[in-house]
Parts: sequence; structure tokens; C-alpha cells
Amino acid sequence: MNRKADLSLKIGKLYLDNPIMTGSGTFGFGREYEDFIDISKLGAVVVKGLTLEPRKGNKRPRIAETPSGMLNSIGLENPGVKHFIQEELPYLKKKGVKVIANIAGNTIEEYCKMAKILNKTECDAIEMNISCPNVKKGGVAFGTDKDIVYKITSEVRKCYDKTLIVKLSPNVTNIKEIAINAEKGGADSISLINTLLGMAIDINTRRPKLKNNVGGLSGPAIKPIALRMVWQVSQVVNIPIIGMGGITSLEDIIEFMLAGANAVAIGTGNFINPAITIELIEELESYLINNEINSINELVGKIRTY
Amino acid sequence: MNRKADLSLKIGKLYLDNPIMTGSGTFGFGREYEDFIDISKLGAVVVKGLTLEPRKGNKRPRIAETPSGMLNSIGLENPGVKHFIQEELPYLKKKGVKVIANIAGNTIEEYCKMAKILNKTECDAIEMNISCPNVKKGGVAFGTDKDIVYKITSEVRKCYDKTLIVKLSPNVTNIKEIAINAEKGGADSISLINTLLGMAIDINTRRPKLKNNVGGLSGPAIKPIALRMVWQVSQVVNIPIIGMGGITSLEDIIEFMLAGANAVAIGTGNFINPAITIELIEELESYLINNEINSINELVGKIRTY
Amino acid sequence: MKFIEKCIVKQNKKIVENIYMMELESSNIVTKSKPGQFIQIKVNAQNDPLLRRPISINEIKEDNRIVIYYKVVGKGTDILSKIREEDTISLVGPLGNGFDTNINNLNVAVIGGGIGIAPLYELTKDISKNNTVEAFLGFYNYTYLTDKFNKYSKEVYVSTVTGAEGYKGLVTDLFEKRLNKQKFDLIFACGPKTMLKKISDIAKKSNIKCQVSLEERMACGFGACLGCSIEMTDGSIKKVCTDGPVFWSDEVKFDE
Amino acid sequence: MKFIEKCIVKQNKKIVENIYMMELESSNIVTKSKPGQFIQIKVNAQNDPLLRRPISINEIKEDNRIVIYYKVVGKGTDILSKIREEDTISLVGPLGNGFDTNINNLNVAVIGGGIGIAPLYELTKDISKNNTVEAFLGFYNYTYLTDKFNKYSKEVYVSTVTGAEGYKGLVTDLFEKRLNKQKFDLIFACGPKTMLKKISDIAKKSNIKCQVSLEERMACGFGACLGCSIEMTDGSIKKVCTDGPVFWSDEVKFDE
Ligand SMILES: Cc1cc2nc3c(=O)[nH]c(=O)nc-3n(C[C@H](O)[C@H](O)[C@H](O)COP(=O)(O)OP(=O)(O)OC[C@H]3O[C@@H](n4cnc5c(N)ncnc54)[C@H](O)[C@@H]3O)c2cc1C
Ligand SMILES: Cc1cc2nc3c(=O)[nH]c(=O)nc-3n(C[C@H](O)[C@H](O)[C@H](O)COP(=O)(O)OP(=O)(O)OC[C@H]3O[C@@H](n4cnc5c(N)ncnc54)[C@H](O)[C@@H]3O)c2cc1C
Ligand SMILES: Cc1cc2nc3c(=O)[nH]c(=O)nc-3n(C[C@H](O)[C@H](O)[C@H](O)COP(=O)(O)O)c2cc1C
Ligand SMILES: Cc1cc2nc3c(=O)[nH]c(=O)nc-3n(C[C@H](O)[C@H](O)[C@H](O)COP(=O)(O)O)c2cc1C
Ligand code: FES
Ligand code: FES
Repeated sequence: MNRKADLSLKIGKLYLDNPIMTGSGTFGFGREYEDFIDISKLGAVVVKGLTLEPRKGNKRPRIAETPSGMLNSIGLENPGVKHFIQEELPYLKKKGVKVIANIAGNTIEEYCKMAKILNKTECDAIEMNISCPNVKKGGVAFGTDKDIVYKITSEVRKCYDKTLIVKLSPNVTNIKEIAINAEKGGADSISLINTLLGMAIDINTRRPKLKNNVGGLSGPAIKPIALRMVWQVSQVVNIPIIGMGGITSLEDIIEFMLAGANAVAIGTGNFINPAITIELIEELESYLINNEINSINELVGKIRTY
Repeated sequence: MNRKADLSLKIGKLYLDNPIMTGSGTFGFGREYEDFIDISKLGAVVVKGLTLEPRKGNKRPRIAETPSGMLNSIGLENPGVKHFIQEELPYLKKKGVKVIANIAGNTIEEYCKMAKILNKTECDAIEMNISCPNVKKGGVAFGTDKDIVYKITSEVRKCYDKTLIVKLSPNVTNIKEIAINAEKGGADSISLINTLLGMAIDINTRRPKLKNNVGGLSGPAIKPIALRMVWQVSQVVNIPIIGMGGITSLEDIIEFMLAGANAVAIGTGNFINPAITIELIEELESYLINNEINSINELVGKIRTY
Repeated sequence: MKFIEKCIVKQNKKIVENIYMMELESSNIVTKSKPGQFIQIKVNAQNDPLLRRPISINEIKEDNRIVIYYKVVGKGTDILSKIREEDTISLVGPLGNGFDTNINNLNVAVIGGGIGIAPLYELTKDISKNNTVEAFLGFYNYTYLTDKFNKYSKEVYVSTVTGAEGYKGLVTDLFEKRLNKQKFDLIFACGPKTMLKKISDIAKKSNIKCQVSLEERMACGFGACLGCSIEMTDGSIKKVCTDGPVFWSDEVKFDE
Repeated sequence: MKFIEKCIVKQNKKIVENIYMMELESSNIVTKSKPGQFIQIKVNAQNDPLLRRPISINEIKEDNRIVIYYKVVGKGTDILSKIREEDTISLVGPLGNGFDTNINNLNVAVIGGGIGIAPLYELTKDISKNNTVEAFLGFYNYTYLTDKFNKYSKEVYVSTVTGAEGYKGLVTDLFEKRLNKQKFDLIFACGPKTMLKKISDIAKKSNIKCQVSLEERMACGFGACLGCSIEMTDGSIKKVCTDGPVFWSDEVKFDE
């Protein structure tokens, strides 16, 4: 078989060789996966959520397993955006991979500051995490109010020339109006979903299983919700969508693409199979070839709803 | 061991022998479980969602399995409230079990009509389903708008003297304000959660796995979200809470009670083990005895958060 | 009477290609089972896969054993195929109405396609006592169970799509050919929906009464979830799990 | 170098009570493993349980085999205990830093409690070549592995909480008694947190260097999820999975 399939796509100003990216916070800064895969083959690496200053994150325990899912309350432990630019970005760029910085701030100003700093670097794009449920300020509040979403997107847009992705929180009544306002605010792309707010309790100690009491639910358990939201959003925006939430198989990826995702990100799945991203790129390519699909565009949004 | 534990509780004007109920739509009208259990031992039977007129429900396929969960789009297939009163209620009351009618309407008037009709029957309580995501009108809209929740609850309250339970939709940004308004509107109790809106796609046919395109996600997958919402709601209301969402074990029940649920309902779990309700009543009683807990009140809300 | 029962797996082996046979030791379910009924199997003790899997009863044996035949098509049946002898699995059953076997002195055609052949075996065994049975068994390539049908049928006609064995083509064609020579009073059919539709058409045309066994996506299998509801030709709603899976073919809307 | 490897289960058997031993055939992981490192095991192919389970390497055998000992405490280890010989399971490893075994001519105390004894065996084997090892093994009631430790230790001291074997009481008491008579240069310890804290206190008081192997809730095991981060005495944040699981005891905050 000498046939080839076109896996490439464009998100804002960014060209990707293939639509498989990593979910922020599940791939560190790429180095952690070096032994397992050639990260340069990824569509893009979305790095751990960055803040202006370094953060120690939340107290442990930070992890709890749930049926087909997991809760985390890492609390944005990260070395800060400057350390990222100095120590991590050069490594990733040397590998030749597209790098997307996931950023989180306590205020709109913080987001803008980070965007300005990143604008002058080799970093290819920003994914604005306005949805992380773990940080008291700047977390849920931003991503769940459509007016703030518009405001923060348009403010950051002013300070940032490259590709701007807005990552949505699923903990909302109406994901469509949030997505619409992110687009109006100037986002080049929308990524979704971040984790769903959840809880687990240790019945012996009568304490939450997470020191932070609540945490973000991820993994296969949330896939049906993620897929529904991607589909809903794809009906109301014209910018590319990066779908995620529980992806662990080729079938999952095709589902997300049919629902309207132009690209997908693998999060929790990396923990279980650290080579999953590369395996799925290969599987996706074979799928396209075997099904005589020339390009992923022939999949995106091609769901035939009833 | 001759010790006994007190499993009884009061919800509004309703006394229950134990806190284990059935999730509406998962227990039919009780008859379906006759071969498996003695339904008279249940805390209460919450029957399939009723509408004013009989409904045929949605087209098939109506069921799709997801990781640790399932999607349904039954679409409130039911014989109508009158048929229930004539054909099903007498059977249940003869069994001596407490019966809660789950009702859904397209308009506030429909809810009131049903409430008035039920008020004059032996039916012990109403659970208002303002959250069913399957019916276009009267579904999501009611349960996701706090003002409408207040309005509908207070209107139904006027037509109904017995115990009024309001069942909340989890597909909202702020479950607390919805619960507060249900309480303000005169609800005797709040039950939560109903299903989360989800989707699944058959990649071969490129069609949604449900004819209705989207459906409600239930089962263990949603437990962390349900538990979090019960905990949040228990902090803002003073009326009893009926917790549900993914319960399949004693441990799950204790978790819900610690989080603030006075009673619990088993939904999807019944499909997998049709005797689960009775088994869990027995396990709960043993748990209390073995742990020298005299009454379930010593569990409810006793989570020790950080 | 339905039961939840933990049963010991006595045999679990591949028959052909992706079709497996499992023999289960049961003390309750087996006592109430009838041809055409099914059981709901929990393939593991975890939450994934969550739901039980409906599988028809293939044979009810004297020694308290239930035999099932299943085709590995996905996650659940794959796990099932890996269960070992002496392992225990949970069943709920017997479920469904089963075939109407209260018949005597009839010329009966039993028509099965693919894995749909399996549930017809106990039926054939049962009705062959008081009726004359001809079996029409359609396969894709590999055949199975034909020997066992031989024992209880006057004739067994086999078709394969590939022509590997018997008539090359569809079992419905094979049956139609036979219809030219032989009159039947009653048809029992189980198999893919397209096959059932075809048979239902033939039955109508030839004025033969016909019972078909349907499949539908199921959550519970015992009437509680309403997941398996279908609309009948008369506009009524029936549950495949409790009102069926066996229906008179003229009640079924095949072109939904 | 870390690997994802499908390994064949060569043995999986109960040793005592709820403690099992599993021997795995590996071609990659085994070549890079060191004492004190661990592997991440996917106990089934489904999504529930979702995460891998971290289990320490007990022994690295010449014939490309890795031995682990595990205690059945929940869903994951229960499934693990039911895996049969010749089944295949997926491992990720070797993970973590392992013990610092670059030592010579030292008097070493190896102290283990409960299932924490398992990872100390390969360590003992290794360091016994160039050092003198005394092993202190604390159990609740049933003992295991003590014979194997005998082979590589100058002395093996056993304690049980119930008094079923050896000293009746805690292994930390046993060790303190021995300390009155014998000087040690270095301690390696693995076991429950309370035990490690006690040993850490003793080590500090007696001015003995001490390495402890910690456990933490893990999602990935290789540094990506930050689920296992702990704050050290100097205020820095370390990952138990990659910076540990072995730490110098004076770096660890035991009273969080
Ligand atoms: C009353 C009844 C009796 C049945 N008897 C048998 C039998 O005797 N032998 C046998 O091999 N199979 C039988 N089936 C079909 C069997 O239930 C499905 O093949 C099985 O549930 C698939 O499970 P899975 O996890 O392997 O596949 P999944 O991974 O769930 O799905 C794989 C494919 O299987 C099909 N499928 C899944 N669930 C069902 C379902 N409930 N009904 C029909 N198709 C489904 C779908 O096409 C799906 O794409 C019966 C089904 C019903 C409803
Ligand atoms: C680096 C490391 C090495 C380990 N080595 C071994 C070993 O050699 N042998 C062995 O038997 N066990 C070892 N453990 C502990 C083992 O990982 C847990 O017992 C196991 O994951 C429990 O899984 P489960 O599904 O059976 O229990 P679950 O149902 O998940 O939980 C049951 C109980 O087990 C405990 N537990 C769960 N996960 C962990 C975890 N990641 N770490 C610690 N405790 C946990 C909790 O107290 C929980 O209440 C090690 C843990 C770590 C972190
Ligand atoms: C341990 C962990 C840490 C995460 N950290 C971040 C983060 O820093 N920023 C962010 O935007 N999303 C973060 N996420 C969310 C993921 O990027 C992703 O949106 C979510 O987990 C759903 O995808 P999944 O089910 O494939 O994991 C994190 C998720 C996990 C599990
Ligand atoms: C098949 C099915 C039908 C349901 N029908 C109704 C209904 O008619 N009215 C209602 O309020 N909730 C309905 N529900 C929601 C359940 O009562 C329950 O709130 C939800 O499933 C979560 O609980 P579980 O995870 O234990 O199933 C239905 C759920 C299922 C799975
Ligand atoms: S499968 Fe549940 S009602 Fe038929
Ligand atoms: S377990 Fe994931 S970083 Fe340590």
C-alpha cells in the first residue's frame, strides 16, 4: 500500500502535520514521554498549565480513581511561564514539535501579561485555560460566564498575534453561548472539554479523597458529555475545534471528528498508555487509507444526525 | 446480634422505613421486579416519569452503552397519569409500599394539573422531573433556569398538599442557586441528579447511536459529579436531599449520605442487578450495626471536609 | 419466574471462527426455560462493560445445564470468550416470551441465519416430538450445529454465502425453492433483520403463519428500562424483552 | 530507559493470607531494573479500573523474570490475583529512582513492614555482596519471604504483632533493641508511613543515614500527572514517582 492520507490541518495561523495533540496537564513538558515515544511526531504538544509565577499546587492526595475515570486536584503546580520559556520551550522546539502553551491567570491582566510574554517566543500558540476548576480565583468563574469569556478573549487577543485557543469548561448550562462569545472575542479555535467538577469520599475516614475536597473528572467516563458538547459547539462556531475528554481509541477520535472536532487531544489516556498518542496517529492514518478517505476534512463534522 | 439500627426518615410529610428508593424510569411501576425482590421492603418506589397524556416515547435505538455508564433517550414513554392511578397505583399500594409519582409536563399548567389529580389519590408524594433532557419542550428549559424553578415549584406547591420533591438537572452551571429556589418555592425535598446530556456516535454508519441524537448519561460514570452536587446542595438548603447517580454499592450509599443525602435512589444499578435495592438495604443495616451507628442521621452530612 | 443466578461455566469453547459455545450449570433458571427465551449475562464484575449482554438459550439439557452459542462481536462477547471452565458468572433469566410451541401435527419450517440459528435448536428439539420439522440454516462460510439439527429434523437444508458448504447463496432463496415443492403450516425464524423481513414477506405471500425472534438494544431485559420498545404495525408499543423477543411476523414493522 | 511491555505471567500464587507472588517474563523492563524501582500494571483491558497499579519489584531473576509481591486490598489487586499463568498483562517500567546501592563495606540495616518487605529483597541480594546486612522484618501475623532474606543477610530479625512468630511487637522496637548492641552505617526502610516515620526518628537520633521508600497515590508513575507531588523539608516539591519513591529520610516531611 503506497497510498497516503492527508492528516494535516490549520488552526488559526498554525499548521499541524496531524490532528493528535496532548491534553494540558497530562503530558508535562514532553520530556516525561521521551522514553516511550518520539514526541516530534505529535500534531502538537500542549504543555502543563502555566501561571505567571511558579505554583506549588494543591496538597496531596491529589488523585482519586472513579469508575472509568479519575479525579485530580493538582492545582496548577507549575514552574511559571518564564521558567517554561527558558528551560522547557527550547527543548521542545529543538525536537521540532509544535508547542501550545496552556495558560491560567487569576485576573485578566495576568492572562494578558502571559500572552505578551509568550508572543515574543517561539511558542506556537496559546490555549487559554479559563476552565480549570481547581483554582479558587480565575478558575470556574471566568469560563462559566459568557460575558467574561468575551471580555477575556478579546483582551488577550489584543496582546497576542499568534494562534489563540480558548479552552472551555463543561460545567455550564449552555456551552454554545460560551463558545460563541469566545469566537466573537477573537479566538482562533476552541478546545473542549476541560474536566467536570466531581468528588469522592473515603467512607472510613469520612474525608474527601482529595485534599482539595473537589476535583476535575477526566477519562472515558466523561466522553459522552464531551462528545455532545463538541457537537453542540460545532453547530454554532466557524473556527476549528479541538475535541477532548476520555479519548483512548481510534474509534473515540473518529467519533469526535464526526461530531465536529478538527483536532483532538489525549489527556488521561496518556497515563495508562504513554505511547497512545503515536499509536493513534498511526491508526488514524491506516483508517483513512483503508477507508479510502483522502483527508481528515472528509470526517470532520460528517455526522449524519437524525 | 440482636442490635438494630434506625433506618427510618421523614421527607416532607412522608415517613419512610429506610432511605433506599428507586430512580424514576429504572423501576417501571414496580411489577417488573416482582420476581426478584419483595418491593414492599423498599423505602419508596419512584415510578416511571408520568405525563398528562400517554406517550409513546422516542424512536429506537434508545440505549447506548458508554464506559461505566449508559445513555438513554426513552423520551418519557408512559401510559399517562390516569392509567397510572387506575392500573398501577392500586397494585403498589396493596403491596404496602410508599409510592412517589415522577411527573413531567410541557407547561407549568400541565404540572399543576397532574399534581391536582395526584393530590386526591393514595400516591404518597410527587417528584417533579424538571430536568429530563429528552423532551424538547418542558425538559431542560425548566430545570436550568433558577427563576422558572422557583415559579414552577411554587405553582405546583399551591395545588399539592402532600410531599413535593423537586428533581434537579445536573446540566447547569450553578446547582446551588437552582436548589435554593426550589426550596424557596416550597419544595419539601430535593432529589438529584438526573442524567447528564451526552452523545455517542456509530463510526460505521456515522450516525448517533441514539435516534434522538443525544440522551441522558447515567450509571457509575457520573457518580463523582452527582456526589459533588449533592454536597454543594446540602450546604445551601435545609430540606431533605435524595441523592442519586451511579449508586451500585453500599460504599456509594455511604458516600452520598456523608455528602448530605438523607435518602438515596438506585437507577441504572437495577438493570444490572435487579435485586440491588433490597441487598443494599440489608447491607446498610449491617453496616450501621457493625459500626455502632444508631441511626442514619449519624451519617447524613457527616463528611469532614478539609 | 425469573432468577438472578450465579452459574458455573462448565464449557466455553470456540466452535468455528468467532462463534463460541458455553455450557452453564444452573439450578434455577434452567428449570423455567423455554425455547426462544434468553438470558442476560454480566461478563465481568467491573463497571465496564456496564450492562448485561442478552444471549439466547440454545439448549436446555437434562443435567441442569444451559447451552448458549455466541458470536464475538465486541467488548462484552470478547470478555465472555475468555472466561474459563469452573469460573462463575451471573445470569438473569429466563427472559422473554419464547416461541409458541403449543402446536401439533404441523409441517414446520425452522429458518435461521448466522448466530440466529442457535436459539432455534431447543425449539426444534421440542416441536419435533409432535410435528414435522424441516430446518433451513444459512451461514456465511463456516457451518455449525447442523449435525444437531439433523437429529430432530426431517430435512436440514444448509446454505453458505461463500458456497463452502451446501447451497451457495441466501437461506431465504433456499427456502423459497423448497416452498415450490413443500407446503408449510408454520415458520419459525431467527437471524439478521433483513433475513427476517424477507421471510416475513414470503410468509405473507404464501399465507404461512410465521414467528420471528427479534433483537434490540437492551439495558435491563425484563421490562423496566423501556429501552427495547418498538412500534408494531397496529401502532401499539411493545417491549422486545418481555412482549418478545418472539413476535408474529405480521405484527412487526420491518422498515422503520 | 522505561518501557511499555506486554509480559507473560509465569506464576501467580497466594503466599499467605492476602499476599500474592507473581512472576513475569520480561525482555525489556527486566534489563534496566534496579532494587527499589517499581512497575505500573494494567490489571485488565477495560476502563474500570482505569489506572495502572504501582507495584515494587521484589526480585530481578537471571532468566529474564521479574518477581513482585502484592497484597490484595481492593479492586485492582483483586483482579490481579485472578490472572492465570500464561496470561499476558501490560507493564510500564522500570519506574522511580530505586535505592542508592553504590555502597561498600557498610553495616546496613534493612527494615521492612508488611508488604513493604517485598521491595527490600532485591536490595538485600544486591548490597550483601559488598556489605554486611541485617534484616528486620515486621509482620502482622503471617510471615513470608524470611527464608529468602536469610540467604543474603547476616541476621534476620522477625517480629509479628500477634506474636505468631519471632518477636511479639513492632519491628521498630525490635530494631531499637538491636541498636543497643550493634552500630549501623545505613538504614533502608520500606513499609507503612507510621513505621517509616518512627525509623526516621530513630535514624536521626542515632545519627544513621537512612533511605525510605514512600508510597503515594499515582496516576501515571512517570512524572507526567503531578499527582504524587510532595513537599520536602526544604520546601521544594518532589515527585514520588520519579524523584522517589526512595528518599533520604531527613528530606521527608512525615507529619503532613
Ligand atoms: C434477545 C437477544 C438474544 C440474543 N441472542 C444472541 C445469541 O444467542 N448469540 C449471540 O451471539 N448474540 C445474541 N444476541 C446479540 C448479543 O446480545 C450482542 O451481540 C452482544 O450484546 C454484543 O455485545 P458486545 O459487547 O460483544 O458488543 P458491543 O461492543 O456492545 O457492540 C458490538 C456490536 O454488537 C451489536 N450489539 C450490541 N449490543 C447488542 C444487542 N443488545 N442486541 C443486538 N446487537 C447488539 C452492535 O451491532 C454493535 O455494533 C442477542 C441479542 C438479543 C437482544
Ligand atoms: C511506588 C509504589 C510501590 C508499591 N509497591 C507495592 C508492592 O510491592 N506490593 C503491594 O502490594 N502494594 C504496593 N503498592 C501499593 C499498591 O499500589 C496499592 O495497594 C494498589 O494500587 C491498590 O489497588 P487496588 O485497586 O487493589 O485498591 P483500591 O481499590 O484502589 O484501593 C484500596 C486501598 O488501597 C490503597 N491504595 C490505592 N492506591 C494506592 C496507591 N497508589 N498507593 C498506595 N496505596 C494505595 C488505599 O488505601 C485504598 O483505600 C505500591 C505503591 C506505590 C505507590
Ligand atoms: C492530572 C490532570 C491535570 C490537568 N491539568 C490541566 C491544566 O493544567 N490545564 C488545563 O487546561 N487542563 C488540564 N487538565 C484537563 C485536560 O487537559 C483535559 O481537558 C481533560 O482531562 C479531559 O480530557 P481526558 O479525559 O482525555 O483527560 C488536566 C487533566 C488531568 C487529568
Ligand atoms: C432508562 C432510564 C430512564 C429514566 N427515566 C426517567 C424519568 O422518567 N424521570 C426522571 O426523573 N428520571 C429518569 N431517569 C433518571 C434516573 O431516575 C436517575 O436520575 C439517573 O439515571 C441517575 O441515577 P443512576 O445513575 O443511578 O441511574 C431515567 C434514567 C434511565 C437510565
Ligand atoms: S430491555 Fe429494558 S425494557 Fe426491554
Ligand atoms: S504519578 Fe504522575 S507524576 Fe508521579
